[in-house]
Amino acid sequence: MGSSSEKPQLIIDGKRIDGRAFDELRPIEMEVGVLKNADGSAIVAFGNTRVLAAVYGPREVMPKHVALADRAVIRCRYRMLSFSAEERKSPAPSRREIELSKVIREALEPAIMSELFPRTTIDIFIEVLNADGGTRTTGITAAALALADAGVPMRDLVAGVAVGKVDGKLVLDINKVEDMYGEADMPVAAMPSLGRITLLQLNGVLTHEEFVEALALALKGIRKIYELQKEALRKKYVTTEEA
Amino acid sequence: MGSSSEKPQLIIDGKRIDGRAFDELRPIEMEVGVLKNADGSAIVAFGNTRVLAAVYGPREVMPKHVALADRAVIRCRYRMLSFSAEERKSPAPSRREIELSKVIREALEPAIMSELFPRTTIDIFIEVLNADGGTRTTGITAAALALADAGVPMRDLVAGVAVGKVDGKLVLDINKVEDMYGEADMPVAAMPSLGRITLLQLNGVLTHEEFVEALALALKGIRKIYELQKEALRKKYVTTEEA
Amino acid sequence: MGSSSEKPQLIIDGKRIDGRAFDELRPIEMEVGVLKNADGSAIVAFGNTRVLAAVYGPREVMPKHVALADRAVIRCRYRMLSFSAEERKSPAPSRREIELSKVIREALEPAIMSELFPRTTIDIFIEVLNADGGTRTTGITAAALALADAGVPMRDLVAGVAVGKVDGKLVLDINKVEDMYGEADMPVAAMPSLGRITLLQLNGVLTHEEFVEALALALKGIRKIYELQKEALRKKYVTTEEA
Amino acid sequence: MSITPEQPVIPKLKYNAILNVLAKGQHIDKRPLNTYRSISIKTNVVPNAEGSALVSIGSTQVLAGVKLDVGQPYADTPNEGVLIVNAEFLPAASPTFEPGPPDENAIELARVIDRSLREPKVVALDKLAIVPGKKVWIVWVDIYVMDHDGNLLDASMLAAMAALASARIPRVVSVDPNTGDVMIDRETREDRLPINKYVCTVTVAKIGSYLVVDPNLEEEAVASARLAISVAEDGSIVGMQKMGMGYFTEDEVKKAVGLAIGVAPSLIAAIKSAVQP
Amino acid sequence: MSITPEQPVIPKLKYNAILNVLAKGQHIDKRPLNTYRSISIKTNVVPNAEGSALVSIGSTQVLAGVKLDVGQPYADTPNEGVLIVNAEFLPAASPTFEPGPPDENAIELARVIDRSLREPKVVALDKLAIVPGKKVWIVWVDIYVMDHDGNLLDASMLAAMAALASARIPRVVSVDPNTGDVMIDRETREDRLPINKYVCTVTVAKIGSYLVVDPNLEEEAVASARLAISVAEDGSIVGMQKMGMGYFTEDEVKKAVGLAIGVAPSLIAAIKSAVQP
Amino acid sequence: MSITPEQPVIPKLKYNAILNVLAKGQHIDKRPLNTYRSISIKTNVVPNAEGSALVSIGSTQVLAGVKLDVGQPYADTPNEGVLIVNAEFLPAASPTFEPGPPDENAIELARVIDRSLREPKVVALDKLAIVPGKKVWIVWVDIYVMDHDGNLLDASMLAAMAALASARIPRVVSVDPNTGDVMIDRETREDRLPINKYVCTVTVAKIGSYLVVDPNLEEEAVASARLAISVAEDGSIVGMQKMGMGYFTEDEVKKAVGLAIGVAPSLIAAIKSAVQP
Repeated sequence: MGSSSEKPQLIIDGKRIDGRAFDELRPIEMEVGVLKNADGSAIVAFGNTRVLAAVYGPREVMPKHVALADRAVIRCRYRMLSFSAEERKSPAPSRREIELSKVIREALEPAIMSELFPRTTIDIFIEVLNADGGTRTTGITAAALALADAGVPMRDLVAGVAVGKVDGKLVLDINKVEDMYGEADMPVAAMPSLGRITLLQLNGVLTHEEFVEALALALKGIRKIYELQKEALRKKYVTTEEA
Repeated sequence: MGSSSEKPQLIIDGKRIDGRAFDELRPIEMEVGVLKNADGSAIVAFGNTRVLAAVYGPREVMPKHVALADRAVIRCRYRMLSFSAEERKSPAPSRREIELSKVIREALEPAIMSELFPRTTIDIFIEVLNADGGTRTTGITAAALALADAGVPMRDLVAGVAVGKVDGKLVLDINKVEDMYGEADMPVAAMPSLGRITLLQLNGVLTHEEFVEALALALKGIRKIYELQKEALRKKYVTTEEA
Repeated sequence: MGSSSEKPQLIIDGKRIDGRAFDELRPIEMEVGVLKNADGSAIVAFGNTRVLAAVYGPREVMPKHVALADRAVIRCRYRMLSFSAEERKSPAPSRREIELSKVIREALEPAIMSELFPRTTIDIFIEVLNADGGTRTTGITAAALALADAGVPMRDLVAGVAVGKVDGKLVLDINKVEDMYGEADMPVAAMPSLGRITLLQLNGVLTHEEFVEALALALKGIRKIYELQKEALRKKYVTTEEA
Repeated sequence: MSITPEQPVIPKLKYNAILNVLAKGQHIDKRPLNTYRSISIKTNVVPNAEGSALVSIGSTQVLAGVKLDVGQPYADTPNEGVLIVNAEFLPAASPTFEPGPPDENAIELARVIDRSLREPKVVALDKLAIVPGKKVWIVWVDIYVMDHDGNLLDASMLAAMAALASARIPRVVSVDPNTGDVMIDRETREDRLPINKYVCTVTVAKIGSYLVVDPNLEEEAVASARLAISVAEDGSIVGMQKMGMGYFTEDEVKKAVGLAIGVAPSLIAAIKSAVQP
Repeated sequence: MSITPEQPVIPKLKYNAILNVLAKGQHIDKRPLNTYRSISIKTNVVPNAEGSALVSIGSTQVLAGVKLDVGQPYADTPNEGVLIVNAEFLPAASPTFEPGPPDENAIELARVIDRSLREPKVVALDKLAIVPGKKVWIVWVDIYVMDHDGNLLDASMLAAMAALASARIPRVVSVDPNTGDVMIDRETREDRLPINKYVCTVTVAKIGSYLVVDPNLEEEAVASARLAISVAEDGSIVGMQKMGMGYFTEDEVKKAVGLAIGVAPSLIAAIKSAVQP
Repeated sequence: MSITPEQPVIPKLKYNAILNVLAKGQHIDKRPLNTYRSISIKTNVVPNAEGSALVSIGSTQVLAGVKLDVGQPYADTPNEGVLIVNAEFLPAASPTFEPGPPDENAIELARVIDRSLREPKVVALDKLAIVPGKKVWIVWVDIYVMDHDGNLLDASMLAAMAALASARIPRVVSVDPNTGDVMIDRETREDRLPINKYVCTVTVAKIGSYLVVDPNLEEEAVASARLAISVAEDGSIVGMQKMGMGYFTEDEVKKAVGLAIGVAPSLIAAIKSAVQP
């Protein structure tokens, strides 16, 4: 959404810059159980955005004073690897990463039955391997798989996707170029079978009507991603090419 | 005390740059109990210098190993808000702020009956809202009010003021311009009714005789400020305009 | 080993730049017990490289969770004072200092009978006062003396020295210029009477044969240094000028 | 690492009592669910700041200040000023706030405000170049929470908006044509900082199944989630942030947005009247 | 401060069992003492990096990436590019790794790799000047340990070497002759990063009195010390680092170096085949 | 946050014993109340520093070094060199000192010394411009406390003053008239750093109602407060700092100042004789 003198045309002949229809997801890849040590892990790719999620826990909390008497604490860290974006990212945690760690944790909290594991911690590490838009929602989608892989009891999976407004049109699953030159970016995550929205952010400008439409489009995408998640948990690996 | 090619004339016709006599305080405002959450609070202004002090405690210490068996610990932080000075101040604590936090704590310690509250902490936060010279002594004056407002038992109030030497003259309660272009800045704080000096710093050059005179001038100013403090505690709000 | 357009000739007429033979140590000074407060201390100089080591312990560990049930923990910090090198060194710990603190600790661990003091700490502080090459091995040599001075039971002393390759020749105890313009720097430390190598690093390029020869040269130098260490512990002060 | 915060324990009895009040269409302090506590906005309270505002919503107090510095533009917007928003929760403001650098809550608050100012182009950054491509105004917005009685975001946004709208730009004394060095005179402030439009945030809390605007501290403690909606004076939605460990249904989101659009004009009017020249 | 790490407690029985296996000339996973677990090297796995490699040795997984930036040379090497190596042990990689800045182990690993690349001039930095004396390529090598099953150093070195050897340099669009400003086009990558020679490290662990290459995590836990030997493709020794709380005798050091020189060619061959154009 | 430090517990019996000694006009080590322990000042002890001094007062030991760098002047003093003073309490110096960045005590000590050097213009900074307005000498004074037996400030000030007065300036090899780039030769040191006047600090401790100079560690433990008075060689007072949790009466302050002015000349003489050319 930055202003730039060289904004490319993002919609040509009713198609998006990468040839997709407005409501079309990028090719999706999901692989569950990719690490030996982590209790659960998954890699999810939406197009060129590729994110690793790893889960440890429920396990003992250190330092102990962080523990809660009535539930597990969830600890969550979202990170961009230094070479994952076009410009090298300094390894010090950015304000953006700190904010996203929080909203991602809050997107996952409603799904985890943390009341079953008082005085423990469930640690979620999200590492962006390659960033091409939608890293937070891809990360949430991967983290839900990693949690399931770790055997953490959940009310539902959580799946996420970003809707954007580009050249005046609402489009599903925006990539980096659409994010950068578009008018709005709205990441949404939800527990699909329960109809519960657990992450909702808007960065950009929408009318009231556009917002309602954008939210519906996001939820439609989330339901598709949810089906892939369930399949990936059965098969340990799935891509939309196959599907 | 910085050298500069454009030092203004600081004494004109026996008056100071803002029209005051040598031993005249700036207009003073004191308001006690300005915050809902803090156990005690006060805002004190000396001219354009305006400082907020807030006190919590005596309360439980975290981490516990900081606690003392025979007395409350006093924790004190002096801070300049980033927009309080002419140049924006970075929010990272400066070496100056670290030193001032210490000397202000040591200026207040002798007045607080901390032996009555072993294993607890009394936390003092001093926030400079606008800086025009004398922020540490204004802060001490405000902190003493906030401590009293919090009901912390004290041997006496503490009041402070800075004496300066400008254009060769000793003057009371220097402002920023007098500090910057003057020859000396000597902040003093005391427990007025007990005659105990609890803060004494000198930044600049004085002869032995000037020092003795400057100290007496400071103590004279402190006694006036002390009267205003007592009135403010009775009335919750006082200004020297009214007085 | 940095490349530079102005590399000086390091070997002239079979002598090194400071007149030494290839297998000759610099003048060595050792003084034991130089500080009042530390449990043990020593200053060791190899030529212009001068290092202070101080030891506290075995003593109580803070924070307690760092303690080990079956042995003392060794804590070790290697530091360059800011004026010890040609360019002023920032006081923040550099990555080099962090690495050297680790390899020095690991060079001393095998010598210390830490199993005798479970749940305690032995703290070793190494401060480089002036750096002219070989600071880590000089530091190890000083630390061993400080440990002995503190009465810490040891299997053997540890002594160290660096071998270098300069102008194609292997030379003992390289100084800064030889390090900077030479082809290799290989610091070695050992427990001499037990024949145990506890530090071994190579920074540079050697053939297999050169490496074997360099290692033998280092061990030869270490045995000489060891004799000086033992004498210094008897006399509290020794130099090779005297010897 | 973001970590589940410790929650105050609310006795069931008290929780039910609160729900009973809400069921009557009232906040626990008796105002209707869709109205704010009393709002006060005082501008120009910090002489050394180019703009400043002290805002209270009920007992919540926030001080925001604007400082203007001369600096370099970002490479991709060479002819625009730079806007930087920071927030700090002063330890004076609550017994639970610790001194130290901003935590994730303060960072999130600053970033939500930053986006809500940036996306709808609230500040006319394109009018803040001094030497195009080289020297521009850097607009620092620093927000300090002084007293915490709930709804810090909306109070902070009011303070930031009022501080910006009341800020005046220091006089540019000279520009060196060769070096691009700029001399300014901070003592003389001239034009207002150019503002394109006014924006506010409306935070809607979900307590049980009730949606309420401007929750106070006690209400926040029992809310399962909050949704902040940033609204511009033209009624467009210019930012959104779900906060808290709970969730919203699609219907709840739509209702919350409706509430926000309904109440926003009164907040924007309050800012405007506080910054009248 | 470097501090004695907490060691896993290994029951005597188990320790003896391991020694019995080693006595038969085998690792506990049955391979001969002087051979590696199976090695996999995949290059160009991160599109946004100029070079990248995902390496596994058994279950140990390391991802390395190379980013190229335009920057200033060091004062003492004005006509050479700059090489910077960092390593991080991701908390995902082991239950014992904590999030946060690199600890002494990660810093040591990065510095051993840095020296092993720098001393034998693996990267032809002298070919990486853009405007001599003013603008050169900065070569960032970032190493992330993703899964820890022992021998992180050798896996990291393979990943760094393969990422460098497969990296391509972005196109230089223009150089301003006056300012020395350089514009690059990251989307178009052209020549390979120039590599003078290939290097690997071989880590030899001492367990009891046995010397073994490529220890896995279980073996590392019982090793008293490790010696990492960096070997170039011409057989020269280009770095060395003793690690761990134990010691080596002079004879053991010589044997370890012999082992390293023996096995290094197979590692270097593995890198070369992975980065074939 | 500054926090009340933990105080050593002094048994009443011991405290009274100390007061009894003081009542006889003696420190607990038998010297008169207004005299220092034996002072040693050795200069040029660190070859790599442009100036250095190792000072002991009794068992207290402090090492100070001066490094000179070429850098930019401050904007408001374009034709003057820059003076920067840092202090660190080495963990070697006391069982109570922790490794890490300087704490409030070290920062206070450095700042008191900084002001005592800066206000009376001890270093002739106006003679330290190389290219006026562009390049000046940066004078780094780094102070390390090596052994703590009380009165760190006075020992540190002696060390700083002696290191400055014995420092020599590296040769300026060349100045590029266009860029202002300066090349220096650190191996060749030429003129002394220009010193306008000598300054020392005298720390007076209050124990019971006694005022004593140069308290040792045991005396500091029972002192209720300390007053450091900076005195120049012309007898003027050039700095002051009250330290500690107690107080002084107006009379006590005056007496302490008298003590300081009385003893300062002997300290300044000690510095001067140590730095004779």
